[in-house]
Amino acid sequence: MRLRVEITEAPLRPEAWIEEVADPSAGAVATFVGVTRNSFRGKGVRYLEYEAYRPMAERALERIGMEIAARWPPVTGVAIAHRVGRVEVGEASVVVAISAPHRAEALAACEFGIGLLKRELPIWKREVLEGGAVWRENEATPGRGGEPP
Amino acid sequence: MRLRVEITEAPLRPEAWIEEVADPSAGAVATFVGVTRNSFRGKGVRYLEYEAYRPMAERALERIGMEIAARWPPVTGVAIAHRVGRVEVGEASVVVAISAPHRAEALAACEFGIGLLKRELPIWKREVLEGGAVWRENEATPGRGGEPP
Amino acid sequence: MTGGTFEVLLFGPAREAAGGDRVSVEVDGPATAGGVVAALERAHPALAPLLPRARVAVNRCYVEAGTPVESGDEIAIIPPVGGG
Amino acid sequence: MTGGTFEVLLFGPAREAAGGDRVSVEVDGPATAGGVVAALERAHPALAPLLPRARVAVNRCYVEAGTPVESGDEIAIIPPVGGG
Repeated sequence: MRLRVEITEAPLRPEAWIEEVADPSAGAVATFVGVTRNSFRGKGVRYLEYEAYRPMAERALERIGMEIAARWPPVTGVAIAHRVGRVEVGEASVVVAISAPHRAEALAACEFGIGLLKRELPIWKREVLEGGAVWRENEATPGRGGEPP
Repeated sequence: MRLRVEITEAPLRPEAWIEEVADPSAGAVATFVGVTRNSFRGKGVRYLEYEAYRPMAERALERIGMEIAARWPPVTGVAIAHRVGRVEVGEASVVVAISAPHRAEALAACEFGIGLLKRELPIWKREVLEGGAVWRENEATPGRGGEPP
Repeated sequence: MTGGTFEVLLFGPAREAAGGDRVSVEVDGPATAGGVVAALERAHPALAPLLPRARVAVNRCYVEAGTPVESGDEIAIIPPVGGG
Repeated sequence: MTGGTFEVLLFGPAREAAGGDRVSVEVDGPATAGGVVAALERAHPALAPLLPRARVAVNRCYVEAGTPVESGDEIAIIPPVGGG
């Protein structure tokens, strides 16, 4: 299985990550792209600032890839990239691309991957609003303190 | 909701369809890309030839978009493209891109869309193998003769 | 609503079996989608093996066997599809 | 395995609350991840409100409170994350 992960300041190009998982035996590529929205619960968002614990985040992305490989052995490729620094409205903050022979495992692995990433990846999001800024955390993790499942 | 569909002879660029569903209130874009594999049950595949009942296929894609809008009202964009004619190994035959405020509805709508497309879209696939060619049909539809659900 | 000559569009394996992308068929009984299929089966034996698993579209929508057809309708035989 | 001085990495809201990306802390009791958190709570009151909901990573892996820590380990406080 191909596995490539990256934490980067550069804008994310989804097509680069789709190409990354290409494989002659893969009939399906499922991709999730997270994009900065212009509002959060009615408040205008100007931009986001992501901060990472970078070496741990890179390792966490690799573990997500290995966990996907263990759960869906047919998967042929996993590519995950997360941006750090300032991300404007409409820009991608995360791309998860999965290739597999058939669509069911590609789609399921993609959904699993983004869910695990949101719980485990040591990255923090500062939402800069029209009047102030807040640390915006992901929805509560079901209490697990340990390793990624 | 943005809706764009296309049946085309031209190579599909997934990024063009991801851009098509961009929306300032969309935080998630889920994409499925179907790609020509190099083998089917152990037999080498040289290339595929897709044939469409084109006006009906365009209408069917629009209906899939409308069905998605009805089931997931938050969805902000649906773009579906299917290629016809000769498609080489590694090239995309279909792209389904869905944008929505949150990931759950984008991923669910994408999975639903590609499933409905495989059952309903009047397109036929000729698989050109190392020694011959066959019409390859999708897995059996649970017996429904009528309209898309 | 009874009888008449209908043109039927053929695609994929049906087009190949018939050796052409459309056929004409004379319907004697009730002019319904099912009546067209029954007439095709008699008049074009090459198509017969495909018809039990095919759907019928009238004016670009899938229809049930009982749906009436009229002169001028766009009728098509839809063998099991393979898109995606 | 008991006591010692540990450096702890801080990120996001913890970094902001402490006014810096690392702090030193003296651990008197058992040298575990939980012992480090308890010592931080006493020595850096600005961090106290964040600690109950934070996880601890040792050498870039999440650990439980009972996990031993040693001099030279890379210890980090991981407030609730916001990636994606």
